[in-house]
Amino acid sequence: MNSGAFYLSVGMAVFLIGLHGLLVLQDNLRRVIAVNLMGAGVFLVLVALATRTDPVDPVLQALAVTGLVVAISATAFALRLVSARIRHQQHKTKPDDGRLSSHKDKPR
Amino acid sequence: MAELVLDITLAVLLLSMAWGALHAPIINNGIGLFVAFGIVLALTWARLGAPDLALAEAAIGAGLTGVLLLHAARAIPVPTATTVMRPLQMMPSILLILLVLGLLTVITSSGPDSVFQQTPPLPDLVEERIADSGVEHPVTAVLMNFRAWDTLLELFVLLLALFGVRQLFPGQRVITRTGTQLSAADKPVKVQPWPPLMAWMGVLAPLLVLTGGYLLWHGSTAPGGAFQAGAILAAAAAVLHLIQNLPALRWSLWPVRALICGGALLFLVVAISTAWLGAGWLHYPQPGNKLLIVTIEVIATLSIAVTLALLVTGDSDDFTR
Amino acid sequence: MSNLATALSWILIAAGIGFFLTGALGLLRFPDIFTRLHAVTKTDTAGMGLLAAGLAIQAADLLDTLLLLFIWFLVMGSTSISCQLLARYSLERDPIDEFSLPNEQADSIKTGISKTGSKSAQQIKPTRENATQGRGDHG
Amino acid sequence: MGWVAVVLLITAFAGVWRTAHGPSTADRILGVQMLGTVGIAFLLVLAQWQQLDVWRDVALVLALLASVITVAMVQLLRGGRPPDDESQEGL
Repeated sequence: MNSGAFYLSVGMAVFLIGLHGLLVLQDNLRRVIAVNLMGAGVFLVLVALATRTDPVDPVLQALAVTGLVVAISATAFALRLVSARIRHQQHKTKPDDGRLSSHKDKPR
Repeated sequence: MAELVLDITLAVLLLSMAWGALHAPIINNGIGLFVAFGIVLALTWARLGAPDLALAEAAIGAGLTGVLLLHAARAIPVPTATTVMRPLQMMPSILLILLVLGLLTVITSSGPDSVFQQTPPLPDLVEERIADSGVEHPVTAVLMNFRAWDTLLELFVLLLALFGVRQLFPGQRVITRTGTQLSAADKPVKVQPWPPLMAWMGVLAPLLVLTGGYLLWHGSTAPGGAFQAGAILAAAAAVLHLIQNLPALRWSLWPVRALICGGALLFLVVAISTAWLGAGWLHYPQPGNKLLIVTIEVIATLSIAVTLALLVTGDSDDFTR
Repeated sequence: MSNLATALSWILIAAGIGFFLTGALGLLRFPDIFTRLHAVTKTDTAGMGLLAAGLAIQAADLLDTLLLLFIWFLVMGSTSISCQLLARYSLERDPIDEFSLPNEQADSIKTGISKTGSKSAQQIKPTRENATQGRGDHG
Repeated sequence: MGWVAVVLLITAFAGVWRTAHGPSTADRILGVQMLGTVGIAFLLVLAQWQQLDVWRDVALVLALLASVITVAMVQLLRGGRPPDDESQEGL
């Protein structure tokens, strides 16, 4: 078993840990981390495959570099969605601090 | 022998941190472990001989992701203390994972025609054509010339993500009887940074900018390039923004908008004009392709840096003034 | 490279690794954040310096040596600054409580005179004042 | 030289443990900081081992970014939640 095959299986393991977390966890922040871990697993597989040829495969490495930047922009968006959702829930549960929805509580 | 032990140690580190980042009982521990996972991942890229990726991971995975996650964790008022497992979903998820695992094993380890026995044709092609590409480093050649489409579309992905984030921002505004304002909980608390921090940033910020420029310039012959340099500059901008040493990067400032859109637009203009006047989409003209690539890379670096910095810090200042 | 230089470089590298190991031990075993900060930041700086020196002997190239030296300076600055910042942060969050300390130490903080370790007590006092000041600023 | 790298990685476990177990936020940042330093040392050793200068550049970037993380995290946390949340973090 050469190191390429070894890291290929490590990458698959990281991907599966992420997948398991995504399916099982309920906390949104952790789900975002889980998706990121799945991405890391995919990059590991790509780079492990890149070591097949002797000067390592530049195409797969370039793909992984591109993927990394896409992953962080997607993460930023996802995290913003998470905090927007939480803010939304807060507004629904706390209607009595001068917010728009507070007119329901006023005595008529 | 040493290599085998090294591989096993790295694998144990990676797997334990991945598990811990998801299942640590306290979310802050999970975030800390994920940042640490980024650092160890950079070491793994180094072990696997992928310097471009190691540079990018050191800048993005270790630096920017941590700041992003911490921002998000701060926005969540009550720290979510436990990982709730849904018992009914445990079984299907384990079954699904076993299925995926089985499939992957079948794909990767089936005797003579496993993926490790096949030799991919692309590396030879890259080696053959690299003399015509205008740069000497193969990964940069792939990113900026052979697969320039990927890079072009990626700049648009960054732009899309930023637009998405900006769309979500108005949610912060709360309409009250006196008018539109931020709710007290959302208003960022401005803390005066400590003097040693300011002094150290005075040393660190020029070094970051210098290193970014070095990586950008180095990128044509050695590992480095637009993404790595952009990520480092973004980290510098984000942390300077954090200690209020930089005038706030705001979407409403036209240079910011120009820089953000500039990278993608310039690339698009080059793509269209090569299709119209030249040999085809993103086939650079033979003499002068180096100049073209360097120009695109410089603009793309600035664009990536500003976009990432805005994504990380968020332009909440838009609403505070 | 002469035998002596090789031996020296390996001795330096081994010493550096030793410092890293003690730092790791301190990080694991020390009782509170301040002692852990002390253990990790100091030993890491020393270990990195020794390791870089050992590697510089083996590299035997001026540019590489300069880069190693530069990285060491960077690590030194980074660890010492972060030690300072983290200590201030923990003091600000959780100021050292007179009642949580052993009696002797608490007395020495109050009066400024220590029976056992005068130096450590004097070090605690000014930082604590800074911390409380800092709290007043933003709170 | 390979064994030096292995020993360095083993010391990294201490940083991981501290990051995973807290008990305070400063401890976690300290763990990450320690991991960063170990990573830099690992990359320098790797550069000498494989005779590749690239890893020194990566080590330089990691050194810069590890410093940035600590500074950013401390500053972010100071402007963050009120201190009473900290009490829930003990393990």
